[in-house]
Amino acid sequence: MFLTRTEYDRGVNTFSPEGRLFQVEYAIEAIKLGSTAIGLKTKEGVVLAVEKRITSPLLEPSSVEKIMEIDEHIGCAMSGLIADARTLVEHARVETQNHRFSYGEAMTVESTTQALCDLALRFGEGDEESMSRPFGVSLLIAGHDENGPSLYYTDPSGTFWQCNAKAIGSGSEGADSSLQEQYNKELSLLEAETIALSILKQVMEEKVTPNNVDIAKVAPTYHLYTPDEVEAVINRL
Amino acid sequence: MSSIGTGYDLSVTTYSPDGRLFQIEYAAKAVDNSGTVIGIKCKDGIVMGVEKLIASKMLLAGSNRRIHSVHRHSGMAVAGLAADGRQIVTRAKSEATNYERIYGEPIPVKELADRVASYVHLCTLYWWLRPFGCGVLVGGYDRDGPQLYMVEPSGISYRYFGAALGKGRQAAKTEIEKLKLSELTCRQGVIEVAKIIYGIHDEAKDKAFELEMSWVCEESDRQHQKVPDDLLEQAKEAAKAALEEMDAD
Amino acid sequence: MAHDEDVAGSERTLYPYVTGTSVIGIKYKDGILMAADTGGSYGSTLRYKSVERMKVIGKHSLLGASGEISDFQEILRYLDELILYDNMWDDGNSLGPKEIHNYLNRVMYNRRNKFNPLWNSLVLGGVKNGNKYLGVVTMLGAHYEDNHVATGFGNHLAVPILRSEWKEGMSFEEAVKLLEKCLLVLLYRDRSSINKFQIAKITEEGATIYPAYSLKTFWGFSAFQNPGQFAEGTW
Amino acid sequence: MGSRFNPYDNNGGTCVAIAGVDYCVVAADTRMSTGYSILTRDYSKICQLADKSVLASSGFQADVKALQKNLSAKHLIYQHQHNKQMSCPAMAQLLSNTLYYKRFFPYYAFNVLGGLDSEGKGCVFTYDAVGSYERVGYSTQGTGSTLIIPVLDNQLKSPSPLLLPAKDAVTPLSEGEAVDLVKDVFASATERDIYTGDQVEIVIINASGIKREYVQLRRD
Amino acid sequence: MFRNQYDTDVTTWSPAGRLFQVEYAMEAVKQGSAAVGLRSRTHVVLATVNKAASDLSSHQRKVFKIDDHVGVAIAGLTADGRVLSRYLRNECINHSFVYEAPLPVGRLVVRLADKAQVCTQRSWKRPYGVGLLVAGLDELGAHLYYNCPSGNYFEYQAFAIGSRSQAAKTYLERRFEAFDKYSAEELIKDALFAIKETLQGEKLTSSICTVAIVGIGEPFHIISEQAVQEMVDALETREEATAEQSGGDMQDESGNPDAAAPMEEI
Amino acid sequence: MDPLHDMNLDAPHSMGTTIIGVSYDGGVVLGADSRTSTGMYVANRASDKITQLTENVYVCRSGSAADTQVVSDYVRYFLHQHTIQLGQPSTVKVAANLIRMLSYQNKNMLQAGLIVGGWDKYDGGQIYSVPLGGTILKQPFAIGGSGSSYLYGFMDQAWKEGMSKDEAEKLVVKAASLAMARDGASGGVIRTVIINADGVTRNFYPGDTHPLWHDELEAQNSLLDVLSSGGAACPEPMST
Repeated sequence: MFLTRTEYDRGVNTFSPEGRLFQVEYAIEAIKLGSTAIGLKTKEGVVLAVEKRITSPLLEPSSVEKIMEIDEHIGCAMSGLIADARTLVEHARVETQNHRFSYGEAMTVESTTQALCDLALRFGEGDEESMSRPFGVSLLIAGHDENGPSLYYTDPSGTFWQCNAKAIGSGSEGADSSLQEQYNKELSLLEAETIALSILKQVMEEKVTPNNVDIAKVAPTYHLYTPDEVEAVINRL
Repeated sequence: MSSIGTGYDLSVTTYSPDGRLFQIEYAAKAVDNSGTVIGIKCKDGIVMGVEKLIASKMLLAGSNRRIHSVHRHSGMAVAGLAADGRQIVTRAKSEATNYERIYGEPIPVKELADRVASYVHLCTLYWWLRPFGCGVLVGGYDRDGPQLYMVEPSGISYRYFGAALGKGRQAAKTEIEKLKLSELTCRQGVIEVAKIIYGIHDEAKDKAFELEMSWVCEESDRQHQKVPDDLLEQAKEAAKAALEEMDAD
Repeated sequence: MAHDEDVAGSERTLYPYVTGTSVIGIKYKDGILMAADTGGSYGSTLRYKSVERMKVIGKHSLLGASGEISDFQEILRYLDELILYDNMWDDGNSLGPKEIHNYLNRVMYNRRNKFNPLWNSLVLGGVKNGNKYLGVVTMLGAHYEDNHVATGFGNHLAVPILRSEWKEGMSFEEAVKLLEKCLLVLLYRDRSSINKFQIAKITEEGATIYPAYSLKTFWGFSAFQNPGQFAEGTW
Repeated sequence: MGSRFNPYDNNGGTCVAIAGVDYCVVAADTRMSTGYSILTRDYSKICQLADKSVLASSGFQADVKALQKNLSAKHLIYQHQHNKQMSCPAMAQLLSNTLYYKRFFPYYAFNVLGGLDSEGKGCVFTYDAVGSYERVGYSTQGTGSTLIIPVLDNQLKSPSPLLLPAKDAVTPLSEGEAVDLVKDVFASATERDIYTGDQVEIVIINASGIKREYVQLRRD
Repeated sequence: MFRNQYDTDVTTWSPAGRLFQVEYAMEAVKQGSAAVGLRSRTHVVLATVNKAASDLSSHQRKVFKIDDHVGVAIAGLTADGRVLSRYLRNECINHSFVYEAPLPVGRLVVRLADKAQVCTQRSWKRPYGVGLLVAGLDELGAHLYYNCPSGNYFEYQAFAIGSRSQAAKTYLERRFEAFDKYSAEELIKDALFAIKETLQGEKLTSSICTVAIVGIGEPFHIISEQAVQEMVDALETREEATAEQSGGDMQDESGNPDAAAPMEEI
Repeated sequence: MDPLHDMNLDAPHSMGTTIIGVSYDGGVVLGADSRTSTGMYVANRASDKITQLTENVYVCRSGSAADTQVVSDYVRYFLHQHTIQLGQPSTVKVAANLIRMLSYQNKNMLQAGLIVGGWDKYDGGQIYSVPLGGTILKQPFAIGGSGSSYLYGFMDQAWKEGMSKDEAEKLVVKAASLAMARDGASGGVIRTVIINADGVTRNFYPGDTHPLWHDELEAQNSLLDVLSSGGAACPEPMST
């Protein structure tokens, strides 16, 4: 089977005999190497938590941004090729602002996610401005709109799912099963923070500190936790 | 086909050492595997018929045409990949309307066939395209009378008294040669073409088929049209009767 | 100032050369009737006398035009192509009068947006699936439907007659008489009108454009023969 | 001969909209004229753009129609993209942008947009031809507007926009009273404005949906 | 298993006159979860299977409204399906902008097919990896088309695509001759039965299927989950009554239908 | 400058013109005067306003000399290409349509009123009129140019269905001379071109051979001849 793969896995445009596009599937693989990110949706709002992987003590921890604001009501956590994510987030920021300009209202979370995915799949279709490889990044998009809080998950193929709770990145398998066990729809925001961080703690190799994790919430506006606020959550563990 | 696998047959822009363009020959294979398409020039017009193979019994009759009008006075029958054929038809339509827009009179059939042929030929000149996997018959009636052309994947186009493409082309050609085309009216021609198509269809081996026919003749006021339903039915009946007669022999 | 130049450049002075005058259209029992003369004026010269200003469009529509004849011919070329493509589908669908009217609205409006208008007022009549349709498009792209319409001079001279005499469900004979009444008034009072008319009809069965003919005119008023008799000092 | 090409015409007509606590009334006459001719007596100037927004426009008919079609198409795309109907305030912003986009070759269209906002309250937005707009309690546009606006001002007494805190712009009338007022102002405008008449089309939007009614006006 | 050297490029013909890349793209359709379509003279019903990736997440949309008179159901690469849906929507909007009339379904489908064909003839493109069932209404009544990656399109009385669609096809083939006169309700019922065939014993619930309908006097819309559940329930009580009828002639064409596609297909 | 005698020599060459096309049984006759003016000045008194487009199609030009020449040049070039492409002579209809296309598409830039005439094996002799603005109309006969204003009535009266070739040519020459007698912008010689199944014949009628019309006189070498001939009564000196 491996042999057949090598035949068809070079170009984004080449189908395998089974009708698969391996380049896209490989991009999905890239996520499994990324740092772990977790998102939980509660009635009060959505919580995002990520591991930052501070590779050197010389690194300024706050400069590693793995949770970013898209609009005041939408934030997103990422895993995979972070540079790719920045392109996507930039695109989403433009889209949400355009929407505000055109309609004088906030863009819904689903539409924002859809807009992101439309950019994500603009590869290999062969049109003028298309890119020659898929984005190697997954996103957890947390937001709050007229339909209440919501959490979306996107992958490099440009597909997205609405989730109650989801983990991405290298620790996602373990984290996902922990989420399955611990999640219920009645969670408070506070409980969700605790669960997110405790699961992150399980899958991280090093000890959790305010420096190597980031937490953000959208409830109903985006807020990235200060080190003190993170500390407070750590202390609750 | 001794050169298969030598690497000289992977691109239209590569000649093999003996000077052949295998990609064009391969594309022609797609035409050869298709349902049979027949066109004849009768004394008062052109008749075209297609053996349209049916993949599923849930398909609706009359869908997925293989014969298309390309202008008021001419039409096109496609053998091979139907999707490729539609692309050629689209081009032919725009060539025909372009011509009329500029010159103020309908495009002569010869000119139409020439333009279609050079479009087909164009796709054999670039590595980033592939030759069309279809051959087409162009039938039309202009001020110089009825004319029938056949355009092959290579971009060659000749005028014919009778032409056939697809699986049953050899048998069909033999049958056409037996006809006295210069004495045949289109009304009779329709029946003859139906007989030939029914005759060469191998019921044991092939899928079911639908007979699709068009004509452009005095009777259709020199307009390219589907053969009227009653005549088509009549032709089918005659063809089936002829088959039974043969079986009885 | 660049801006000034732009304005000067875009506001080209355009005017029509060979023109046709009014077209009148009315609904009647079985469909639509349309009438126009066959004159083509060149300034004030009545240069052409056999210009057909009404044409059949596809299976269900009839188009009449006043204004610049070359632009009308251009519109006919567009429509010819449109209908040809529609027919080549040969799938049982066909463009009806409403669709054609809307298409023409777009064409006229787009051209005025480019400051390059098609100098015509068009009357589009038709019948499809039992629905009668009668509409007008002006050279700026304004458009509307009504039971009776007229373009150009007809707007002033024919419409008042139509308003008072048109009624729902007129027979063919009544409708033709009404149209002829309008045509005669136009002939008397529109100087670019000529006494050579065509009437066209469209019903569910199809369109007919009748051959051109002339109408008898009336000059028998005694005041005409002797204008000064009862009006001292008249010219 | 040699006349300069003028891409505009004014086809006349009057539009009125009144917002109440839980309804909005939008009305316009159905006459379409050019110069001293009436082209047709039955042309609707009112276009329903979304389930809770209705646009009435007078001015140059071709521009009005183009504008309405443009907005309808944009609304369709909005629905495809966002899976919901556009709200009236969102439509108001879109209309403003659409008009301003043609700032240098404007749509010759005078619009009032009426509907319900996300809280179900009536809203009226009134525009100039190049997109300047304002949310108000009532408005009128078109050839008869100068005749109508003093009556509305007198009857409805809009709170000053300078008041702090801002007062709600909705009118105190009940739905029925608002409809009657609309009928009255159109009957009056028809007396004095040659471009207004024939028939008035009244659209009423409230929580239960959209209703339409017609009242005959003078035809001279 | 090396196939050959002729199958990595859309612009290369094999010696037998085949286009392997196009054929592989057709395989992508089979990897997606099933979609079925049924047509009567007045109505078309689309139904799809959609399974959520996990308990905590939603499923992908497989049915898209194109215009009031057209909708599609897709199987294969969702991303391609979305691109094509957007194309179809644009075509409809443009047409109605010019003519203020709906675009006839058959003509819409041909434009789609022509767009798909272009991708099979340019070296820098790839065929679309998605199959679309297009349901629509025009002057001539209701239509059901299947558009496939090769640029072919077919008009059907009833059809099924996607993984394990063969079972549904077999079911439909037994019954399609009667569909022409069916009412909307009867069509939906048979659509649900056909969907059930593809589930291989798994229980049919409204949460794993989407049903949509378009017909005379009925603009295209997706039927609410609740309404579908009611129909499913009604179906089951009736089915219990006539339990034994399901035949054993369901053979599956795809070798290993359970092999999860690593890339997200629906 | 004295406005009465402003010759306006800088004005573009224009052909205040008389052009005529008449179809008869079996072919067409085209005719034209030969005057080209620059303002009030006659820039060319023997120009040829009947231009060949193909073997079998000619065009009569009126309006701006430059514009009509460019239009004919383009059309001649297009038709040449078209003839080669088709392998047979182009029809009159095609030629007329190309003329129309250029006139119509550039109507704002061109001053060109043209009459296309010719013969082809499908439709025989045909006359197409393409006036300013780019309308195209097939007509049994057509007139154009400034001189045509003087001809409407005459042609309406004199043209008959089914004329012979000679009758048709006579009509053309007569009409042209009538117009030249009244239109200051037309003058010089009359040229005709006859096109039919047998080919093309060009005829030339010098300025001194035209028929005389109302208030015109027989040409003389000199007053001296008039006197010496004694034919006309020599007036007596006026006695004041």
